[in-house]
Amino acid sequence: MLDVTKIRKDFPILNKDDGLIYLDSAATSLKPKKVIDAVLAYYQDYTANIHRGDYRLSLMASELYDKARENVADFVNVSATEIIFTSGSTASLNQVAYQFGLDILQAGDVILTTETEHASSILPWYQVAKKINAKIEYVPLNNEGLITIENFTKAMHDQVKIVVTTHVSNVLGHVNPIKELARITHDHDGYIVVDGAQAIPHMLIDLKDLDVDFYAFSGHKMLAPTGVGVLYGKRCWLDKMLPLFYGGGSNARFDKQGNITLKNTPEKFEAGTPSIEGVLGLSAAIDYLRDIGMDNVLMHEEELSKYLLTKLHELNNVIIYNPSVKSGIIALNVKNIFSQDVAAYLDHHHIAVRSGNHCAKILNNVIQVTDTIRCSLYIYNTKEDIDEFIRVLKDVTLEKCIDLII
Amino acid sequence: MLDVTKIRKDFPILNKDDGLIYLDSAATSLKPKKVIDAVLAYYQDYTANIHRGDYRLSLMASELYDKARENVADFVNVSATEIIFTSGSTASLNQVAYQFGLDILQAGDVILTTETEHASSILPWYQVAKKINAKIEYVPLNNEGLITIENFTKAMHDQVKIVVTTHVSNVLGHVNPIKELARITHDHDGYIVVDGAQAIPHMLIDLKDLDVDFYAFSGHKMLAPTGVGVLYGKRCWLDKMLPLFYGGGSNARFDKQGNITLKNTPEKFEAGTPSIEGVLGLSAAIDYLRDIGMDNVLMHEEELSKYLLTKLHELNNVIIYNPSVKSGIIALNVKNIFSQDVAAYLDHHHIAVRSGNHCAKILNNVIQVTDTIRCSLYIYNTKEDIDEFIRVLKDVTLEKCIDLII
Amino acid sequence: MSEMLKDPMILRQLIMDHYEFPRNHGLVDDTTYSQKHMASESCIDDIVVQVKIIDDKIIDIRFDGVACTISTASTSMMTELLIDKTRLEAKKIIEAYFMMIDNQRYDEAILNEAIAFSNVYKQPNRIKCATIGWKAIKELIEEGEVNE
Amino acid sequence: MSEMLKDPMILRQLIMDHYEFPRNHGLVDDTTYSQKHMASESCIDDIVVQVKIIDDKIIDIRFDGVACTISTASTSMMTELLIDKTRLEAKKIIEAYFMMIDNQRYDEAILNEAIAFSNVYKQPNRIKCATIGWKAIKELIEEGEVNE
Ligand SMILES: Cc1ncc(COP(=O)(O)O)c(C=O)c1O
Ligand SMILES: Cc1ncc(COP(=O)(O)O)c(C=O)c1O
Repeated sequence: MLDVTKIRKDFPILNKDDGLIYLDSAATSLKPKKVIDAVLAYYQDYTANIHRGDYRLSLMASELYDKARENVADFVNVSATEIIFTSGSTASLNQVAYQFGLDILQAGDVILTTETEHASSILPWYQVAKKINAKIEYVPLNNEGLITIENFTKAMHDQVKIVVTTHVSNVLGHVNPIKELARITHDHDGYIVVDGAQAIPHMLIDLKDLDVDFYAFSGHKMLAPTGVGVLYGKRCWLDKMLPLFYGGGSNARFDKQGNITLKNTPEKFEAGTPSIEGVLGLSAAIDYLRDIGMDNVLMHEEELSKYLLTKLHELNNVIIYNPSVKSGIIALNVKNIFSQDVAAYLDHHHIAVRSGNHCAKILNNVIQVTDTIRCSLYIYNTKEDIDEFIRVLKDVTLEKCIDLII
Repeated sequence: MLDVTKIRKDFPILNKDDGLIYLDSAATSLKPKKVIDAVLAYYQDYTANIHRGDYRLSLMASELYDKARENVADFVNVSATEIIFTSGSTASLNQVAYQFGLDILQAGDVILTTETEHASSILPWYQVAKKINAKIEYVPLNNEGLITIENFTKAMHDQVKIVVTTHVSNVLGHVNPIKELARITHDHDGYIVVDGAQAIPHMLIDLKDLDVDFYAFSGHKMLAPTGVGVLYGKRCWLDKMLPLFYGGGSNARFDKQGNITLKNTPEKFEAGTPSIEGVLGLSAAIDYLRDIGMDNVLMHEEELSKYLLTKLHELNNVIIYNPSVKSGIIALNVKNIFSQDVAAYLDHHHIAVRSGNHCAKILNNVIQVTDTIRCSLYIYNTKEDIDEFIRVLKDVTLEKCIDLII
Repeated sequence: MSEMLKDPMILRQLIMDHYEFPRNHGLVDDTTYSQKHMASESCIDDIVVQVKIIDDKIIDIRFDGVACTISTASTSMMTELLIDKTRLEAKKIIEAYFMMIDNQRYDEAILNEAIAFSNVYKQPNRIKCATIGWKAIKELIEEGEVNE
Repeated sequence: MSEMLKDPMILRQLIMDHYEFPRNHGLVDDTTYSQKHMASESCIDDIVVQVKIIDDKIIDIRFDGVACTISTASTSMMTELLIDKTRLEAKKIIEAYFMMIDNQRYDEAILNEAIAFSNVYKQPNRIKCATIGWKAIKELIEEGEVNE
């Protein structure tokens, strides 16, 4: 079990007396002291650029950076040479599309994806498809927006070269059966690229077991700083891939004639000064999550989610779009009030949720609504947070929303 | 005048009793409390993703982010719509090469550059040249590695479409006459892309006055966090350019058929969650530098640089590669001792310098040496720092270097 | 009227009415209209405003899109206020509206019902909503001038 | 000899000698050699090591490149130590060398002069220098085994 009271003490932003109820962790998570301290230590104790050993500070920073890579690799059960640090999921996913996808796809090939994808997952592939004249196809979702193995199997065929899918949808919170999808994809000699931005923070992910080809995630949704993310790729593909960026640190040498000797994977992908404190913060976040135990994280969220759904069902002014969800992402609307008006009303009561289409702009084809309120939970949320959320939701009317501004 | 004693108090890392003498600011700068506090404030007071106004924290973060853009724009005297936040100079420079260069260059066109370029400035253009069959030409440098207007004018011709040059060389510290280079380039209907990574931290840059087409710099070399940088581009070019990354936040809408409506410049270039605290830290760094006054920064460094050169000239075991330099970057070697051995010896005396080829790997054609010691100065350095550096340099012998390890 | 508009109950009803029955709603397929698509940064409001101006006079305004109560009502009121005005008159009204939103002194008289939004400045997160339609018409009028 | 190798003066001279007159220096253009390019992450040391192995025996080692005193001397000593050894013997010596660098117990006797680097662990920033040539030969030997 997870000790929420203790956890909340670790988050400075939750220990002010403004009564913040933060239900928007799917957008970005709050940061615990351990992560903040890791960033501070870089500024106060060993500010230096990395991959240099000329003096103690630089050696210290470099060693911590390399250890962070091992820590991340260990967390997702792969080898450190398969972990590339990027500036975030968006950068990771774009890199795969252009540096791998463009390379292996041919005109007429099919990219199979879903309608729940986040813009950062699908838009790069639209570009690739356009350039190379590949086709985009969609796995039909069931009426709750889920990919079923049955539907996936039906959608799969021999022209499918790449499967692009989210692990957990940022709108509907469903967890896709990635291991099975990977197996089916590989059976058809395809590659599978997974957007793990909403999965990694919430459950233990074993990438070796999932056997995916590429996997992307962001630090800032898992307690770490913004500006840092990860691209995992199977070593064999990374070794073949060329980097998107060229510059300092990623080459062993170059000459006037334009000959470049790149370093090995993963260094060859990390041109320029990376987000050093971001990487160190990410490593600290992983330590923090590991201390809590990812099983406990998952259990806590599933329990809260169940509690929230039960309470929501008792309200008759609320529509829930993903009533069967198990994760901490719940999509809803208050009947006859536009989502943004409700969000503003909740904010007035110190409750932070997000309204809108959540960057998954083709999902309205599936759930038949353009905008929702998204409530997303994490380790620091409590049943009291939910009770207050429910109390305010129950009370909200269009009149009250308008009264806030007149 | 600049009050170094007061300034040093602002840098926590300089206020420990380990006697650190940091002479490697060209690699990355130390961070003042003001910047650290800006990062902390994001973690403790308004952790939220940006470009959302659903609740107070997100509105606050978004407003500060937008103000940071205006602050940066103001600092370099351009419009906020011309400032794109990136993950660093390397990302900025690669983006220009692929999204602008690849678009406007044709087979046979010439990219004119120099042999003092940093890998991050020149390597992307090697890729572009290869793809498009363009030619790379080099402006002949004088024997100190300087671009003279005379040489540049001679090297310029009508096939030159793009000029790629550093503003201040990271190895030799020379300040190139960018305004004149831009004028000559434009007279030939060319575009000029400037790597300002080593210029912006040290002098007031007026991009409107310089009239360059693109200009790149990094936060971490100017007192700000790592993982954040800037790409300036003239509005007219940015409006034509397509982004390198696609994803959340940069599009207004998209549909299943792959139609994407991008937002306007600069949002269209900033897909995904950016380095929010990095941008806020960069803005704080600019405030800090503005408070000191960039004229004072420049004067202080020029004074120190002159002092250092005078002292170095008195040593007879030292070779200086850029004796006429005015900026705070000095390249040298101790006779008959490999640069890295000297750097390690200096480190033993708590002096941090960098040895190597400093990612400018074709420069050895010019200065006839593969590796140097680089000493680089900034606002927090003092004459005492230099005195100690000189004292240790004077004493160093190969025997003493070896003795450190036996 | 001005007195009535001090009554919160009346203001609320005005806004509700414009939200539920937006005036000049629905776009026309007519190239004599110029049009502007506004997608606010929050990616949620997404509206299109159309205007037809002849000889310096605003003949018609139309709008449509996905939007919250505040954006819908404020845009609806805007259309009613500006149709049949000259460019100059419209610009004065627009200026007054933005002064009001910015909590500065403004000419109440020319804003009519739109003063329902005079307290929006107290809710910074709704300012974008209350101005999206007004920004669209402002830009359309200004662009129109440049093109002539 | 072992006693002499405790004298810092002697150690220093040994290192200087190997730096100024590196043994087995300069590459050969001979495809019976396998070769490895090592560019350490600090981008400063950049050396190439070549090895010729016949019937499990190291016939020759050569090296060249841009490198500091520590890398040059340690690689030079390595070549002297390993030439004429069998693969197995070489691997034992390499293992002992890395144990020493790691400040663990190791077999002094088989390292001979290379124990000049026994204190490198105290200067973490030189460990890469003291191991770059040794890493190269280690990988060359291991790769050779895999290929057979
Ligand atoms: C002249 C120059 N250009 C570009 C860069 C690359 O900057 P960054 O590593 O921050 O991307 C550097 C930094 O090393 C530099 O000195
Ligand atoms: C499912 C999903 N994928 C990708 C992203 C993009 O992540 P980032 O903005 O950190 O690049 C997000 C975050 O919004 C997301 O929820």
